[in-house]
Amino acid sequence: MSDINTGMVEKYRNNFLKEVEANVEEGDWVKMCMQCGVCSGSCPMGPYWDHPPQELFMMIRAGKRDEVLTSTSMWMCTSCYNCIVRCPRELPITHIMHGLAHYATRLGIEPKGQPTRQFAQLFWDNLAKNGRVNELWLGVNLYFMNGLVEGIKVAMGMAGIGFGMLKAGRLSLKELVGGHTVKDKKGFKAMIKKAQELEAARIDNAQ
Amino acid sequence: MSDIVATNQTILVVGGGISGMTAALEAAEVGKQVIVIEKTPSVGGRVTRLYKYFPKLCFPTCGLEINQRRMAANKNITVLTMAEVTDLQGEAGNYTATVKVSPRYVNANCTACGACGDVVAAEFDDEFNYNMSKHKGAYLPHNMAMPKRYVLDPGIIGTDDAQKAKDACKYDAIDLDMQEETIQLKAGAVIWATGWRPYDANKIQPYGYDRIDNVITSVEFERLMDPFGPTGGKLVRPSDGKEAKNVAFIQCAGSRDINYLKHCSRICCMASLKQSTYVSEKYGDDADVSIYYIDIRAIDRFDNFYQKVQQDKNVTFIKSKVANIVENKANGNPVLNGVDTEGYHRYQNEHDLVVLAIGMEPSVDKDTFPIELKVNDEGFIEFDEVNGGVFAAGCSSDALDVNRAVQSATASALRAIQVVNKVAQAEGQ
Amino acid sequence: MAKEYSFYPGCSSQEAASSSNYLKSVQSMCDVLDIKLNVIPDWNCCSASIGYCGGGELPRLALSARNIALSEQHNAGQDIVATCAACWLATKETQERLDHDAGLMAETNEALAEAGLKLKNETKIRHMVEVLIEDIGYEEMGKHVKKPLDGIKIAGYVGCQTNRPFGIEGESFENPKYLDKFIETMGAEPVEKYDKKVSCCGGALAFSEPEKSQALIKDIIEAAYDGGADMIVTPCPVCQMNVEVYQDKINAKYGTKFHIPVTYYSTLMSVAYGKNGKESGLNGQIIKAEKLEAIAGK
Amino acid sequence: MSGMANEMKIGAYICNGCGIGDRLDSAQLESTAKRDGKAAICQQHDFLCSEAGVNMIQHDIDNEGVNRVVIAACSRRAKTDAFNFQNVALVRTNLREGVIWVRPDTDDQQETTQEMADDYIRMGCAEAKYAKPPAPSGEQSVNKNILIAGGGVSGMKAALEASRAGYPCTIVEKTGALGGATAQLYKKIPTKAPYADPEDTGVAEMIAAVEADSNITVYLNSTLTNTAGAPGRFAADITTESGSTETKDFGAIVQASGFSPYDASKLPEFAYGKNKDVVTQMELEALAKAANGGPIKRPSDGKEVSSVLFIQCAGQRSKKEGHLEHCSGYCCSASIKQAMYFKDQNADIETTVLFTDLRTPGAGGENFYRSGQNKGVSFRKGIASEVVDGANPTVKFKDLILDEDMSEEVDLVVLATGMVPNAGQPTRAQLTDQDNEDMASEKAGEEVEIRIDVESILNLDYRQGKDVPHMDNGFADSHFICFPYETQRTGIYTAGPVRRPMDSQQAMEDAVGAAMKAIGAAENSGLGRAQHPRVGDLSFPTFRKEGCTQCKRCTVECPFGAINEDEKGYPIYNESRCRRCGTCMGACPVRVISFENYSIDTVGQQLKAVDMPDEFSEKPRILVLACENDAYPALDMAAQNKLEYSAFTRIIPVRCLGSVSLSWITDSLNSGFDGIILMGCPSGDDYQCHFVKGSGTAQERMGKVGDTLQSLSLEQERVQTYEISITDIHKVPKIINDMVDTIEQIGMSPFKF
Repeated sequence: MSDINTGMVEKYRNNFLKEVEANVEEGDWVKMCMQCGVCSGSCPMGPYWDHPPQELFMMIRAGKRDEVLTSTSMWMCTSCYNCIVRCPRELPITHIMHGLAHYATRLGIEPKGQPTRQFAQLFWDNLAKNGRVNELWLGVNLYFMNGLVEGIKVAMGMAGIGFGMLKAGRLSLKELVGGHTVKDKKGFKAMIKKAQELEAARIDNAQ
Repeated sequence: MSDIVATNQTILVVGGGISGMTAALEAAEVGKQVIVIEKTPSVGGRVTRLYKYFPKLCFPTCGLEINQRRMAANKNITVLTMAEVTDLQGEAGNYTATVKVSPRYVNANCTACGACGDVVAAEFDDEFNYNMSKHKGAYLPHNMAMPKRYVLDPGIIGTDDAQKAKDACKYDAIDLDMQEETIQLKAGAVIWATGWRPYDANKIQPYGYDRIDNVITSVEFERLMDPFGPTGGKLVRPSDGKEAKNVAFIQCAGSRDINYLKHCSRICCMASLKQSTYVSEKYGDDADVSIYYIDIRAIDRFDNFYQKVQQDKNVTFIKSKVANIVENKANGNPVLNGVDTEGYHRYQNEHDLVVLAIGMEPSVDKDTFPIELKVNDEGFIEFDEVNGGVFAAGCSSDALDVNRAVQSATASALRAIQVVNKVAQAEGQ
Repeated sequence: MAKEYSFYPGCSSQEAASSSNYLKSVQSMCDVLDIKLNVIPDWNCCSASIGYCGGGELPRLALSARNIALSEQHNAGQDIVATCAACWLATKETQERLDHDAGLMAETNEALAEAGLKLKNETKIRHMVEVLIEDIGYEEMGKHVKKPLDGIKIAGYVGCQTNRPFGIEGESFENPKYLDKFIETMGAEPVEKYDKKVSCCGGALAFSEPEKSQALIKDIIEAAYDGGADMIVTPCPVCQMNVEVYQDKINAKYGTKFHIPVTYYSTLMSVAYGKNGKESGLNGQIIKAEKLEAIAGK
Repeated sequence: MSGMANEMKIGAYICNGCGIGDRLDSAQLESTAKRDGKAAICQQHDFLCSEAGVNMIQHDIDNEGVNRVVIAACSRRAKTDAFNFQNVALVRTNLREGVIWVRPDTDDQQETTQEMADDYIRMGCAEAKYAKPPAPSGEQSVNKNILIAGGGVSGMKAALEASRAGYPCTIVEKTGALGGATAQLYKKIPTKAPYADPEDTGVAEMIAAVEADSNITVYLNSTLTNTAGAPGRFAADITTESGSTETKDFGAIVQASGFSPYDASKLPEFAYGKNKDVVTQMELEALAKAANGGPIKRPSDGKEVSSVLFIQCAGQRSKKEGHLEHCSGYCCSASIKQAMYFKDQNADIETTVLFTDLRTPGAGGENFYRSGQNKGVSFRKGIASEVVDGANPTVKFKDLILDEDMSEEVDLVVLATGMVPNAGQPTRAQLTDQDNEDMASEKAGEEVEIRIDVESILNLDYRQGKDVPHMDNGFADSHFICFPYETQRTGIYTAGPVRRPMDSQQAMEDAVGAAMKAIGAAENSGLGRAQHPRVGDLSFPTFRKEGCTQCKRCTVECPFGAINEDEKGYPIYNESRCRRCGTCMGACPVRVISFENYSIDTVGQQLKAVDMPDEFSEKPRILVLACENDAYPALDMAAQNKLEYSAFTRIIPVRCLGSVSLSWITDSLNSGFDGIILMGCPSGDDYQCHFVKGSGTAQERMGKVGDTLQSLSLEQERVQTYEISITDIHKVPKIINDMVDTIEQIGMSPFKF
């Protein structure tokens, strides 16, 4: 357990709901759930969730902190927004799922090998580097995220698609070096840094 | 119409459903002059379209018979059908209502002998049956219609049918020249009893009411049970007339949902519990009913009825707001997707027929009342001083079951009487 | 006079990126409809809906805020228009969130100040299809058709993010009809009751959870074939890519024989407006849209 | 006029409209009316319900001394506004719905159809001959004073509203203060938009308003020790704690006796009584009142409560011995409100509501639920199994969502126990078997005092019991959905939680309606008019004393407890308590009870007037006695839809099947009827009889018909009783036709003379 995680446990003791309300994106909506389950039933990845959203909300209220934060469930979110538009209480469920995932990551207790977690981090790192996404590097990093051997296997499997894209002019090897970028990279990075600092300060940083 | 006597001591009842009838009767039976304004061609309102009442499973027309007899016997009550209040001015003890009366094309001579109906041909959507069937161009709204007088559909005016109907009538009861009339009525107090309407099921898009034939509403389901209804009392589904034995009821269809109606409509749980017995009534042990719910709101002694239905092994309760419905194109069955939240069980259930326990919304849109009233977000009239001598009765005041609506209407009658008694006192009568 | 908009193309529409063909066809379409797109100078990625892991809330808001601020600075008075569903959604969500949360708005501006920018947050954020429906109109769109797409049956696959949570004004989340109307307006035939019209293709999870996503994609394609479709059309780059590029993989796994082209609405319009295959981005198809090519080639 | 009314003069008027004239030989009908019916005047008209037709009749009433009017036209349910004559006995002979609409228009059917019509003319005239125009007895006059039993918010509201309409009210309150249960609350559930926060109870203002109203008299520390009389002339003994009694007269009564909280000591599993920190909702109100906006302290050690758990449905919605079967309706909202007592004072206090179905209906309810969630009240769907005693109580429960057994240790547990109505004593008929056994063993055959632990509320001087009969779960309610205030005691209306579980706001609204009903009863009974369902009926029962055997059947069987007995055991009818159903008439073995226009003769002479073909004519006769409220309308509607039934049928509507005298059955069998069908309303728990038990009583009585049939050596199938609802439109013709088939099989009655 990371220090920040221990700090949070310390700070909120038995009240995980309060911790979520204070630290998770849109977390103060959790209490408004009335357990109808329409979100759980609406999710395209539903069958793969150990705990669907409405159950996660109940678990939060029941103080099941570890089970929630280490869950792979919210990483299954495809951001299809079915749950949001159908929720009779207008809970921003998609955002709460993202928020829980992010919070778990912040605490360092997220499920490490979860592929979407890895991809999501890659995506952020990729865009944060130049301000724009470099699709080629994103793909390369993705395929090799589980190590070289695994990566080659995956890459071979995806080669057909890659060639297709190349042929159709929708992927360029030029992106390997340089590639698209914002011009004001310095300003961009400073902005991101500032935003991260502000958020860290606001979200109760126990460190 | 000019012969209607209305004064500052008259009580105007807007709406002739069970609430309006009750309020009118209670006031008239203690000697008050009452005028009832009813939009449709007959009084009785929504309850006339119900097969049974919960929790007794008795028949609404039974009480209607009594109330209609009371009304017919009471000379203090004047009923204007096909009439609507378009404007209301004034204050407690002194109101003037503008009432638009649409032509019925049939006058009081009508004996309901039915000769006109026999000779006309064209048919029109029958709103009484939620447009699931047709009525003829000359028709009696339903078996117990009061006034027991035929109506000509405006659609036949100017056609041969109209003339045929007129020629068939031996009693000079058909007047094709009848025109819309606007009249003004004085009143000391007004009882607003315009009731409710089912929420527009088309708006609940995930349930595909507009796309899937075998998804219907609870009010439509009631009509299927009526031997004189669109299916002749057969419990069959719309797409292919197949017997509907495996029936799903979806609670909170429109209710308790900020996207649609944010209030709980109160009646729907009980209505579905009641309707589950219809399936058993028709198919006995072949009945297979599923009720998808958030909370079963069988409040107070209605819970006894809930407990009784729970004992029925052919009825299953699933705590779940159904996520969406798709159609199995091979057999027309609606397929329900969702999660039973009691322990997380994902389901994909196919049924013969799906009944949406449709929510209740006030008949009058929030911003269209003819006079300023305290209306809450949900569109119901709250009891408030600013309403002056206008008193809400029944479902215009909240989502209520029949029993509570009648209770509310009885209360409204007293409030109206207080106003007109004060007028009488001031006028020294 | 041309209608001018502040254009946010997004990462996937960049040169040689996965939906560069989308941009191509949009340009051709706009050319015909006299729409002028002024690119937001130095725009950045919106972080889509997958940046949350590393990004957190405020940094992600700052990304879209920067784009809006740049637009307000350089393309003042013009509505921002995005062609990518994710770009539109992220930007619109940011706008709404900041509108409702003064604290976040202040923090966002604090971050933006580091890049020398300030957000007023008064610009309308729109998707290209909104511009077409609301500013151009179906009638006008139809007037420019030179080569009606006769004899092509098309499944209008709306997908998620152009549809939810905001969607297009006047359309339902479960059964939006605008894409079908586009198809009709261009002279083609839409698939009626296309069941998977608004189903999810897996979005970004197509990368991380390929098998699970491909199962979703399979259903989308299958329903299109069931409806008799010759091709699929979509307003979203992620949808387009996911539905088009994995067909071989799906065939290998499920024994299906999928080979159905997936294009953008703008591709249809460009072709119907008489532009050639290249101008319409048809060369960007991995699965060739032969029927469109035939019309474009005429 | 009044002098002439005694000389009976029948005017029969035959309508030829609506096809009657085309289908029937009206000249023959006219001669039947004159010859067999002894009609002094008989006229035909082509459109009898027209102004001209009505004027023709009125002319005869005004100028020819006609005081018995027979309208031979459509059903008695049609054109009632046209055929509405004052000071005459009116008889409707149904030639349209009763004859031509149920018979095919074919030549071969003409003869039997005409016979049907002729018989109905005879029957109508026979009825007219024995019917008198009803007039009130003058037994009471209008008394506008309303007695209100109970000074809680329901009682006060009833008084304030009735007073505002000009009706003086008297509140009799058992305790030393007004306000009842609501006065014990810290705050109440919100009653206005946005329904977000608890509201002040408003009790103090209400009491002030009552005290300021010169039209309202309040008796505190007082009870009703005897309530005699009837609507319009109730005489109530109001006795104070000190024992002084005052008798006052009232027109009608509102009973607002409220509820008692369920006895939580019946819930040992929740450690109530064992652990001081397990309290009921009512007890929490006291704690909240004591805290008065400050921190709520728990009973055991005065510690400020930092966590509280509410157990919903404690001892409710359960068939377990000692539990309440019903849901009390208000407890979900009450727990939300009480959780807010904590949250509004300190948002950090943990508040959990453990429920199975959260019940907050209507616009206000759902808003309040959301507001509770918004304030951080935690709601969990689960079932509590046990509260473990300890320094802090621990609640063991199954979380139904997480499907897991759990436990929570909290500072305070609140049990949402329900409402037990203060409905007074059950009636004699409602005593348990054990009670009855005890009484029977005491002194067989003699009247014994009903001894029950429960105190009576009204102490009615009624033969059948001291209080309003109880319905489901002991509430003194109506059984009718359309008529929620109709108790089984005329002129007495219950309001508030004694009637149905409800919160204070609903109770007050309920009280306004009850006050309206009481005013109606006071006004109408004063004029001799009946209450629901035969509203306005002026007829009332009288009996021939010389024939009465003091058998008391009428007093026992009256569904409304209307009839008392004098010291010699003769019935006292109490006109204004009577609903005019005629159950007493049906009960009377010696046929001495009658109404002016409804009697043994008005029906008995009709069935005797039927022209009985001989045994060999192949023309059987089927008598149908049909309840006028449901079966008769069903028959009418069958006719309206042109559903045919046998021409051998002769139908007589009755006020209630309970009014059917066995003598009618015997007489009709003796006069040669081949089959008899009785059509009444469904009885049993969900009875539909508007007179509560008329149809049920009738069925019991008909059990004895078997003996009669046996003694006459007739087949049992000849008399059949059916429960008919108004919707049985297709069923009624079938029942009739089936009877004709049965007769065909078993043969004609031998009793034709």
